[in-house]
Amino acid sequence: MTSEKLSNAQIAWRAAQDIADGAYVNLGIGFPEMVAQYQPPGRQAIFHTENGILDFGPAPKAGEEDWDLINAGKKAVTLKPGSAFFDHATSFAMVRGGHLDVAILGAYQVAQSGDLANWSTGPKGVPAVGGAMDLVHGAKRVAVITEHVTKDGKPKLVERCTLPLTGVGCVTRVYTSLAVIDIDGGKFMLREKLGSMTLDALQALTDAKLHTDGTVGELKVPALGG
Amino acid sequence: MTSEKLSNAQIAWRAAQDIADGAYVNLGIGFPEMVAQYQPPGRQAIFHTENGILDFGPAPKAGEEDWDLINAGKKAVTLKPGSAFFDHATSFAMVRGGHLDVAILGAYQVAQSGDLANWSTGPKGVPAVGGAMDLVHGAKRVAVITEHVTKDGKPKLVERCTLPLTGVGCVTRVYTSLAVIDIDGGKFMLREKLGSMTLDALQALTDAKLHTDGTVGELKVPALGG
Amino acid sequence: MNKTIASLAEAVSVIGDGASVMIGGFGGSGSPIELIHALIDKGPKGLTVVNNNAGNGHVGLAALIEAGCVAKLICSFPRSADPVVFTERYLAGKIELELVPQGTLAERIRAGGAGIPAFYTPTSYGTDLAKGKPVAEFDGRPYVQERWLKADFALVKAEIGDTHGNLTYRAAARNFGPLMCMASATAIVQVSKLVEPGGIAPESVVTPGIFVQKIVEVPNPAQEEDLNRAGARYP
Amino acid sequence: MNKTIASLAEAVSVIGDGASVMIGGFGGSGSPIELIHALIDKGPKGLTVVNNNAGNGHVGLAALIEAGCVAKLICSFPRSADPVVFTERYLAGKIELELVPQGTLAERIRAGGAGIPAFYTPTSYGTDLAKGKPVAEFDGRPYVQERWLKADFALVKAEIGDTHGNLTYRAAARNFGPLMCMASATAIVQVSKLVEPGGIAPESVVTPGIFVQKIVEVPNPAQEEDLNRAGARYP
Repeated sequence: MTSEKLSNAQIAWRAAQDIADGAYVNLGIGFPEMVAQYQPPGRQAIFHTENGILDFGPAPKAGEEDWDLINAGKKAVTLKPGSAFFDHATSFAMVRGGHLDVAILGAYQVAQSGDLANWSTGPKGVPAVGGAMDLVHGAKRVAVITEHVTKDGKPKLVERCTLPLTGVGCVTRVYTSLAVIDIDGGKFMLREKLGSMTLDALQALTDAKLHTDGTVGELKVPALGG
Repeated sequence: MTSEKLSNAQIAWRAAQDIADGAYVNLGIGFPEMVAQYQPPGRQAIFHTENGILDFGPAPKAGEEDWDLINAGKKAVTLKPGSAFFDHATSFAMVRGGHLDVAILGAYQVAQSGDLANWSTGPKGVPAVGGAMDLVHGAKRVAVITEHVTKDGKPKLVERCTLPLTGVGCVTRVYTSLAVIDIDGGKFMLREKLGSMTLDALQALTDAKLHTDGTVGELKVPALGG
Repeated sequence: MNKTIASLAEAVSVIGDGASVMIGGFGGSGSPIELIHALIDKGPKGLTVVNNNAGNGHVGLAALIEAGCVAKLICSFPRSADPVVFTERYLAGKIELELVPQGTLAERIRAGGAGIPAFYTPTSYGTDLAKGKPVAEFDGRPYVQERWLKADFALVKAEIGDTHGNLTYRAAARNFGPLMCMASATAIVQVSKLVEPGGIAPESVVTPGIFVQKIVEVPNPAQEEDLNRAGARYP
Repeated sequence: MNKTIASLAEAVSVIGDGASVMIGGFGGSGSPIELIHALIDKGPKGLTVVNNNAGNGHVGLAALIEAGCVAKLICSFPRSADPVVFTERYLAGKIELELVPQGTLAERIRAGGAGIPAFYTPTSYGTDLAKGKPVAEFDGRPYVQERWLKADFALVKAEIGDTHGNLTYRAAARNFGPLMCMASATAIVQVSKLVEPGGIAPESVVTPGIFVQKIVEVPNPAQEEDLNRAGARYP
């Protein structure tokens, strides 16, 4: 029963449904970038990349890259009409100053308090933080997309993060491969789960207690590759 | 003997002689603006106005004003080749960040400590500060041009300012109608005086003690109107 | 997305009694005369206004004060060629004044837009304007702590704007506009020319659209200095 | 006034052992490859370098580190497609790293240029990167105090420059350039095209010349990404 889960594309699709038309959005590098592909018809978000572009579009064809036109993940992008360039101080004024409507990030762990750990798996290797610690502050809504459990089956939604924190009390919604969960008043509030999954089964894969306010929707997504 | 003194134009001329070629200069509104007229031949300073222009030139002809092209005194100016516009935060980053070579300001009082009072004559009326308190910090050299005494003959170079301060320990050179005086280690160091004036006569018009390091030059300026 | 508002009246209709309003401009340069006059027509009371100055003559900001809309002014230089409107009210105790050094005013507004709640500046240290503010020493030099400044609304005049809110400014009229758009919850901008997205090159954008909420086209806007030289009054 | 320097070698000749050097660019975008390579030729030791990253492959900043010039790196993201040069030295304890959140890095540099010795930010509160830093509460929310960052030199790549040092940048290559020019005592800039004063419209200037001390023309500059895809090494 628990072998059924959403693909990354499906998690990204679900997250994309909550982005309003005209929203200013920052997508973390890697998996979260996929959210841009699934904007509902008729809605157009404006994507911000912290290296200094507003309203960029998808990657150009191979061979047509302009390496001064890249996103935070250093991948080549294109421009949409109405785009703008700006320096890093202005870019992070947008982030820190509360001008982004949504930031969608990946996670190693999310705690029921909204604490996020997504930048370091511990003292080994070379530490690197980038803009993660800035992004978790300032965006009006900070959401996480993630597998519900780690590759070796450990919960990622926890009572308390054991990995180094990216930010304190910053996440308000988590889209996982099994459920959609809000963080409210220091609790995980289950909003949607896969229809094939019982609450008990989901709870067994979650370190902290899942609360409901009575109604839990079915997490329904289209068939998608990726 | 003390009736001989420099005109405002001559004080401005003297101050202008100390401005190096290529220096970035802010001239306070009013009397200090006159300094721009007396740049020595072969030298070209770049003038900054805190409302957001670098490298502006003299006033246009009457009737040719562009009221979006004004200086801090709200007078119409012109542009030189190589000018730039910028917002107020950037403009005062130039000021506060130490990027100006010289700021030349007027004064009600200058103390031997370098304290300056030039924004308020007391609690009466409507207070107005503008950029004065910013300009006294950050410019590599803050100079004052002023009459040596007030209209009713009181010293403007004082032991301690009695008027509300603009800044503490900020002025390093004063060009007056009678002398050129450096402020160094909490002392007025007399550098130049009118040849027709004795040190005693000058001291009598100065509240704080005038020091010399032995050599006092003659304050020589050309005949000028104004 | 289209942030265009059809009329000045509609653009300012959201500004109610007691609101805080940043108004762009340095003297007349960059002053959004048409937006201010539309606000006078609406007639909110008890506004807190942030502007570098306090108005000149009987148009624009001076007229807004004269109309009795402004309870408090935060500015650096409340003097002008004809400051009678503000001066009379101030001396009569009918309007509150918070005097802020010009560079500190600009930096406080930028900080409000950039999510920086407080910063240290050498400006005003040891003066009356630093009274009551925390002081700290860094590298042996004393500095004054200043707080961010935010507002409910900004009224800003720009030159060209696109429907996404990207802006350019004319000459030195840029002054406070980019900062006030950043620091206000709702930035309302009048532009001399409205264009489609793409009508401003991305390198030429001065204020990115993310900082702008409403945009209204006002071709051939009035210049405060011209109005005052002609002895104009509003209304 | 003419800030033009005839050669890259002369432009970087002022950078000596132990200097602090800000280097513009985000990854390869905006990286002043030619200035960095000229600096490698000069070969100063014990530099403190400020850059968003830690170099990629064996050119540019990575080559500067490989040449043994860098004692300490202040950056936000020392990872790249090919980070071997930095990684090996870091894990061997041969180079010091100060890790700074990206937005805090940008704001610290701007603060250095703007005369703001310290500011408060929500970023990094409650994390390992805030350890040892003062914390203060404003309006009920906790913030971390961060200090300005300045440097002796900046190496920056711009697009068009005039002989007064006014600059424009190409696309997103703008990133750290304008800030680093502000925060360094001597900003050394390579431009793809050098023009006379007036060659850049005053509205289009991104970095005003007051922030630039030396400018050198490098037509058709190399792009780090292209060099790395071709497997280049320097020297």
